Amino acid sequence: METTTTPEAWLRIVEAALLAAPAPLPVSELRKLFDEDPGPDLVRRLLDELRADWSAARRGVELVQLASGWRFQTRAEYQVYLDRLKEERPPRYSRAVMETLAIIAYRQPVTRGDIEDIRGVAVSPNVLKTLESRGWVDVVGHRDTPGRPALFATTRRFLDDMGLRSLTELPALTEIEKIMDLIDASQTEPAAAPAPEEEV
Amino acid sequence: METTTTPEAWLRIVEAALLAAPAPLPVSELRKLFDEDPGPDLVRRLLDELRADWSAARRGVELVQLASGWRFQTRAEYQVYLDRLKEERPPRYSRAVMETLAIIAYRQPVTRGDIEDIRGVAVSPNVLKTLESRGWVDVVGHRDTPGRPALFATTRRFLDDMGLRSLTELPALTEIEKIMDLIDASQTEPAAAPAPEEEV
Amino acid sequence: MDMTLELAPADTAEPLDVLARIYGEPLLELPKDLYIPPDALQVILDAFEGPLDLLLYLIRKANLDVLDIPMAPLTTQYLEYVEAMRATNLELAAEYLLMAAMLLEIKSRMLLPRPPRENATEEDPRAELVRRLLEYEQMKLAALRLDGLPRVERDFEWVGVFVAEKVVERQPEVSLHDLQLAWLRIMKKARLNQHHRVGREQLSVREHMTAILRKLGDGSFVVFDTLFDFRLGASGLVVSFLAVLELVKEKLVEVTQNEAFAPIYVKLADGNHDDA
Repeated sequence: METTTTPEAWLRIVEAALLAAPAPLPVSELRKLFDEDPGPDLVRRLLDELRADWSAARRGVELVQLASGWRFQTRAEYQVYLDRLKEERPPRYSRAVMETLAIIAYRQPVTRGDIEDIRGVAVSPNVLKTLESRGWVDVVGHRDTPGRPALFATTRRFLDDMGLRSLTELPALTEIEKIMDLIDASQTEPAAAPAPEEEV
Repeated sequence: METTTTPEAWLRIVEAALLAAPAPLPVSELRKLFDEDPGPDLVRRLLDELRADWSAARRGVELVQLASGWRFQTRAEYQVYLDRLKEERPPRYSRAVMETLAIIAYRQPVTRGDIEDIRGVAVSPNVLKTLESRGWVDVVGHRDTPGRPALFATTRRFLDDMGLRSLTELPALTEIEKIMDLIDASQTEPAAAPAPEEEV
Repeated sequence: MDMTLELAPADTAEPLDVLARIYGEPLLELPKDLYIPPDALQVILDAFEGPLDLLLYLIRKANLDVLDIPMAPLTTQYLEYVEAMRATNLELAAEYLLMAAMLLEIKSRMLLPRPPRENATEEDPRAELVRRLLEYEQMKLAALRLDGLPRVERDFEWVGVFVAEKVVERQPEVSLHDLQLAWLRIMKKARLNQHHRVGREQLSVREHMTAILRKLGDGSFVVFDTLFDFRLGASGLVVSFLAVLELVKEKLVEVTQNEAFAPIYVKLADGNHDDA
């Protein structure tokens, strides 16, 4: 590489410089790499070639041109994988979101009013928006009652994300209720009267 | 890429992760990239393949295995070019610093007193501070003697920065015998007869 | 061992023969013994890492048998030297003085007559100094080799490409267990625990209700028969049918038939569709 530096060798040098650079490198900076200044055009040709190479190899990293220069960066579609290496604890949904999701999953289709009846508190629009933007819940119709409230149901995506083939694979409520009974029994509370309006 | 991910696609994902990682990635970390844990062996095979690919392409960047995992780095013969983009030279360490580092590396864990015994001079606090702030040396405990002196050892970062996988890869210590020929010769003389001509 | 044992100070920029100047005259050679002319002191102290380092140099370069240094002149020199050093660098002077004292001690012990038969058991007084010199020598060489290893930022660079991140907040992960816990909480709170009737079958009715609502999503009439997937088998068809009945009961869909045996049409209850 010392004396006769071929175009291929220069390509490798520019590539190494860009891969190791902590910030985008402008063409003016890349020209400094060379023994003799090749001028901006040759550098640009090398950059174009390099970009095409990396693109053709379908790698997870691409060469891009930004206002402040050129840099290698990961492709957006790889983010989902790279995120898995992040140390930070995954965020968690609030109790309200989780309970609303549970109610929609087990009682669908339900209106916001239904959810509020079950939870005993008002449902903030943000809660439903969170679940809708996640793609887990959507409006499948409107109940034919005054105000024509929207009916919420879970989506195919929800099942996919949960690893379920169908809603019937959701954990059976009867099991949960058995646990509940045990808890209640241990608390020696008299079994509460069934809420009369609850009918499926 | 979502549903059927081919080995080639995984290769690209591992590659992207390694190219983008701010620190060496151990196999255990790389396993997290996958939808389902592929176990360590498959990941190692991918790494070997990736290393061979990059090596065969004769790029300015190579995949190396270090103490704390795998990482891409530029090849040493490209440094002469990359240095041209640098604003400042990397620090050059004094003999005091390098000798102290060697003693810590080869004799760890050692106290400051141990280092002073070997070098025959006081160790300036700046020397240890330099090594600690570079992240090459840290305190791993205290010797249970009066004053409870701190015990210094080298860090993983030291091995990474030196391109080593473990302390066993440190250059072997030279067996030094020849230089002491004179002394040896005098020692093999009959010791009982002190040279009478010696002046005091 | 093909390695040359270059023991001269590794980072002395100048060649050794212009190591120092005394009274304007260059100091062409390093001292033959441990005496350091006071004027050259600073330079020599900078060049050597201490008395051990200087001693090693003398062994190698000046071919001096350190164990045969004339001790009386040395002592005199050192006393002068320490006197000269008092003002400037007492700590370093102390180290050189300690070394001189050690050499003197060795010398004196060598001169002591020893009982003829006890040579074997008595340790050579030089052994300790030799051991220290050897160890320091070894570490000096190790330092050189360590310095020769390719090192990040000096000999190579880490690769770290930019991670292109869409500004999307990271989505929380939810497991079925989370869902189950959420439901448990609701029931505990709402005292709904007596409802044993919610089972798998009814859930599947709910699932079909949602599926049918989706099929009717555009608000148009759909032929009743097409709502059923015959691959589901008898029980599946029954569940689908129950779902339609449930939807009718909840006034979510309208079912129409113009005359007996004519096709049955189902559509969302009035205006009950997305106006997309």
